Amino acid sequence: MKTATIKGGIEFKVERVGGAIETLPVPSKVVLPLKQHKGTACKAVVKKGQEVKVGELIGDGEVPIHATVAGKVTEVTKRFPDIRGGYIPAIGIEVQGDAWDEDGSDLDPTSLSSNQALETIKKAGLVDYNIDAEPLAEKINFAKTKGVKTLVINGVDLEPGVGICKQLLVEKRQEIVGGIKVLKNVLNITNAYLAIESTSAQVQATIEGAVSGVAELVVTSPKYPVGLPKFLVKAITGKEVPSPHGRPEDVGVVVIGLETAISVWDALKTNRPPIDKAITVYGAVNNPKNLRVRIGTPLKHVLEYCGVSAEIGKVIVGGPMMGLAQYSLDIPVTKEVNAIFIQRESELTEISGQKCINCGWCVKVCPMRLLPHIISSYCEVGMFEEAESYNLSYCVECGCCAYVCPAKIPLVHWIKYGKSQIKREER
Amino acid sequence: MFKLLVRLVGVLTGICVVSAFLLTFVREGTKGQIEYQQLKALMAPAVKVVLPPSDNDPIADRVKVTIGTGKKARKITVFPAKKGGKLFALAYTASASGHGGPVEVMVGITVDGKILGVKVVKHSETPGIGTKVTNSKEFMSQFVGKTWNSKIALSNAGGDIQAISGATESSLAVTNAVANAMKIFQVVKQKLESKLG
Amino acid sequence: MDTKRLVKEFTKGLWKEIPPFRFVLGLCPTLACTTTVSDGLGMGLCLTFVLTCSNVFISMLRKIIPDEVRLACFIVVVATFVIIVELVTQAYFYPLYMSLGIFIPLIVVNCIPLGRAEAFASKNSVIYSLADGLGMGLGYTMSLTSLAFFRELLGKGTIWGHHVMWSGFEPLSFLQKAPGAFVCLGLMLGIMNLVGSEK
Amino acid sequence: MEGILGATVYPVLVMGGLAAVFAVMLGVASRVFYVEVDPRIKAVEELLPGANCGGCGYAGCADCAAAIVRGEAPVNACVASPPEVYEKIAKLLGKTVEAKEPQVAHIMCRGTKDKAKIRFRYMGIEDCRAAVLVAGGDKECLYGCLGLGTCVKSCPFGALRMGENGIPVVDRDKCTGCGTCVRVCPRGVPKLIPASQKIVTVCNNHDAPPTVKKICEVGCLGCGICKKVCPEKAIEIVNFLSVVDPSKCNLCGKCIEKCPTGAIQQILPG
Amino acid sequence: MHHEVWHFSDYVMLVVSAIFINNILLARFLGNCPFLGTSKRMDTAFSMACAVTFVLGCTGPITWLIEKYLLIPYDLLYLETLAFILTIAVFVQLVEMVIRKISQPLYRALGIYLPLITTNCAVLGTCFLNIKEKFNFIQTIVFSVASAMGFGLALVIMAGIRERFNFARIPKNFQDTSIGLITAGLIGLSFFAFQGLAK
Repeated sequence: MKTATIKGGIEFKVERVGGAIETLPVPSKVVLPLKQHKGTACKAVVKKGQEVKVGELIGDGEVPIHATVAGKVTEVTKRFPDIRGGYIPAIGIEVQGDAWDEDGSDLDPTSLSSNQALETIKKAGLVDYNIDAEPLAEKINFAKTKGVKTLVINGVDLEPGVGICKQLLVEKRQEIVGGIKVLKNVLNITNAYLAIESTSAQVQATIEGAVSGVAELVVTSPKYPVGLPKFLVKAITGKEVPSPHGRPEDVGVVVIGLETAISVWDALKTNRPPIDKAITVYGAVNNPKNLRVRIGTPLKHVLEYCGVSAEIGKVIVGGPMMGLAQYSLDIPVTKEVNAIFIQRESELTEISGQKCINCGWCVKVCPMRLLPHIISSYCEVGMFEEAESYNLSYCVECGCCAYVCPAKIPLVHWIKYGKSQIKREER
Repeated sequence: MFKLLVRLVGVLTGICVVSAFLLTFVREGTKGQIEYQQLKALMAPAVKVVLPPSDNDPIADRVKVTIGTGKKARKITVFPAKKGGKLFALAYTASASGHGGPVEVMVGITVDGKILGVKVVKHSETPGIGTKVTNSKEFMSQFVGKTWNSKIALSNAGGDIQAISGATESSLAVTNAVANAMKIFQVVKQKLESKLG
Repeated sequence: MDTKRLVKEFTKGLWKEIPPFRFVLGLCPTLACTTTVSDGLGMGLCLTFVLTCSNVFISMLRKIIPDEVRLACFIVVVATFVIIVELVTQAYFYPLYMSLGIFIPLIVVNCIPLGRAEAFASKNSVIYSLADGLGMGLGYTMSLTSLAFFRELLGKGTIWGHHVMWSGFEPLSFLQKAPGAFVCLGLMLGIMNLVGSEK
Repeated sequence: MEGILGATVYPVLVMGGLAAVFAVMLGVASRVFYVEVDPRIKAVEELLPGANCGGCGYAGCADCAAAIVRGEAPVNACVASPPEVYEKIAKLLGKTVEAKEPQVAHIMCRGTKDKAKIRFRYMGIEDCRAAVLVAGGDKECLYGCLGLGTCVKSCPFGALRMGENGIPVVDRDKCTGCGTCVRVCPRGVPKLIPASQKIVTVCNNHDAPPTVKKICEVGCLGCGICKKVCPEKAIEIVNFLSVVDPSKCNLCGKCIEKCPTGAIQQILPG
Repeated sequence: MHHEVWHFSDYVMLVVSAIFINNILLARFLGNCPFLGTSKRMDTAFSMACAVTFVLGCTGPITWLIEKYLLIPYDLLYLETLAFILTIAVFVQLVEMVIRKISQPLYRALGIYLPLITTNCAVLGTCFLNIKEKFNFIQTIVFSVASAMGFGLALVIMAGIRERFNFARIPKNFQDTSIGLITAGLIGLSFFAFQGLAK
């Protein structure tokens, strides 16, 4: 067993949401955006009024989209609110049934060849749930061309409070082990790590026993943002992922999410695309929960189930640190969603407009070891070249600096602004 | 190329030559006055101490005399004090090496060769130790009344000048400087009188 | 000869382009020679003399000086007048010479005579150059004297060596030191900008 | 060689010698180390005061002149020169305003807070360019003015001010048509139009008509009615947005009459 | 400097004194115009510091030689100013020509600051100080370079602070030069602390 940690970062005193993963009842209507991954949108292959079955292909493209319920297509729109704020094409389905028509096959995924497995992964529309929802098949192919030697399964819940990985490690140990075996097979490598956040010694021992012979267990300190691939790679292998645009694959490591490994196992075993997603719903809700949600379920439905009592300030998809605030509760849970965090109205912070007081707290917590206050100050006065000379583009936007800032300066916003302006100037 | 060079050299040299020529005249015109100002700033306080009041301005009436011959020749500025147009005392400086460097003293002497007063004008003795001597009025008053032919030495060298304890080296330097001044008194006086006519 | 222009060239140095406030030039003496009003006035007048004379001579010589040695020639002319000032002050204003010290010879590298030589005298006729030099010089003198006024009044409690502040006034001796000079000039500059911007 | 004239011999010889040596060195060096320079740099340098004050932020007047000629520094970079010098430099470099139809900026959006729908309350930095980073801006319309005044702040001539309803207003007298506002706006809402153009479609939205209907009361639907009614065929529909060609427009005003949302506006009398 | 024989520690003390205690900019008021002009950006300041160090490192000894072998033997001390500034001006112009020819990058980095140095009183001032302090040849070299380094240090410190001015809300009238001067004053004040280093 290895241990790993990062410099900087924040140790949150927030308990991770525990409890078994409940299955959320299927809503009366689901919306399936035709883009639930990093890349270009799919093309709808169904028409309004058409009947679809569970698992039927409804959007074709680099990552195909499948119906997650049985029912009637009520709309095929080009302009549906996206999690990222723009508009994307989406398909609305009125739910008539939620079960598979026939039983899935019961294959032995470990017996599949690398190419067969990849083919299935691609067809099932799997994405890496880790971050950014990268298309998994593409990611594996890329890793192979880079000659990756090490696989890291990221079982660390990135955002404070999110309890999905922690719970999956208890509930889905078999699938995890199977998934790791398959991924190792597909990638044709022998070296694998399973990174988890430190928990009770007993739990750690159980997991270590389960994965022994398949992957080495790495226990990380409970610090945010150790779950970001860049920091995991550094903490486990000691290799520095080149900034600003480097990827773990550049140093021979591929990082894949824990839930992704499970979904790979399930997809190969049953030869079915995934139709649900495990998420944590927490913050200002009556019952913070780990939920298994049918993909396409509107946020409104999820929130109603968990009981939102106080007036909602912000609904944030992802988590409080790096998540995206949503303006519409019609937006559905997609493959990109790991958690929903609800902030109370009273918890919202207004920008103070105060100047930096040079307290240095942001410097202390920055995991990239940057000088956030200087970078953001330069961005504020429009001196982007100077900001870049302090490595503006290295920032991973983890939000630690803005979280600790006593002057309530929106450091990450300034930094994002600076990055966008530099891109604009380059054009 | 050659033409340009001639023009460059011509103009720059011309301006420089004219400038140097002009400045020499200004310099010659102000030379005496500048020297007077410098000496006044430097020597007037000492002259005031070592010479009694006189009718004339000893600084303005200063006379330069040459001591020694050949390589050893050096110029000494002498400040004469007159009463009713008649020379009655003179002052000049002499030096001897001390602890930190040369010590220069101004000595005021009557025409008969009797010391009227002594004052240190330049020294680099250790502050707090050597300066006990250079600032001491009692020490200096020991010289008053000595004549050009009396023995001027510290008590441990057979003289009657009491050194200031803890600062023997500086005491010695001042004493030597005064002795040096008295050694050349006769020559200085003669040359001065011949120059004053 | 245009009298109106002559007046304009003369008066611009007194307010509109007053050095060192308007262009931040000739700062070293401005800071170093303003501990007392007499120093400031003395320095200003020395500079005025050098500036006027060098302006006149450079204007006269402007057609015969080749470009390659332009700077060298200008600087020789300026240096000549600086040395004259140096010798004269030494002979007749010895205390002033002693308190201005190294800054009298340093007039030669003051940006004002050289700058005016380049910018004005080398392009204009003698009479305008004279007016320009005189105006700029007097403007500079005014600046120095006013700065020295505040530094002496507040830093020493005296004006022209006479005590003018009430007894018990504790002088801000900080103003007599180098940092005080910087701060004082900075504040005056800011206040000048304030006055200037209102117009 | 006696007396005062004698005293001048050494100074004259020494200084004259020094000067002669230096002059030869400079003369030779100026030929041996001759470097071709842009004659315009020299010419601009002549115009500058030559005080080498460094006030412009460049190292001396020669450097400043070079920067002006290269176009890195504005014509008025020198802080120590009067405006006449700027004009002379501009003339020298041919940077005078050419004799072409002057342009002015116009804000192509009328979607004030009461007319255009808002998706959420924006709580970030007061700058449009930063605001578009947060879910693409707070308006439903992805083409309209965000109203945080980035163009107002960046206008070098103070020709823009923020109107009461959160849409900037151009002061046409002050606007020089420099295009700074066009460049800084993340959505390209300000556009340069000929100063004489009187009828303009004041909208920037390229969405299809049903979408526009939903999100803005005053946006151009791209319905094409204006195109149909225009007797001079001066109106084109480009990607669901009507564009008026001022060279064909005869100011009949039919398009303004018929426009269902009032997006086409007469901005100048006559 | 009354020691006849100089030990290594004396040279160290000379360097420390020139850089910190009697900093040429902040304590002696020399070289203020380029100080304020070139301290707006760090890279400009650094280049200027390098250029000054190079020029002073050369002209210090050259002027010392001129003093010793031309001016003193012929009793021409009153022409010191003229001879020194002529030497500096010509030297700077020569170096500029040479650098421009042999290396464009070096010229862009250093050469363009050379014209500013002629009018930099820090250079001429240090040459005068070498003579005034009766330094020998080695001491002259050490003192010249150390003084220039002191100049560079102050310049770089100032540039570092001025880069941060961009973040500060400075009243409009005090922006740029005005606040620059006040800052220079405060830096100078902090340099006072080094006076404890000397006996």
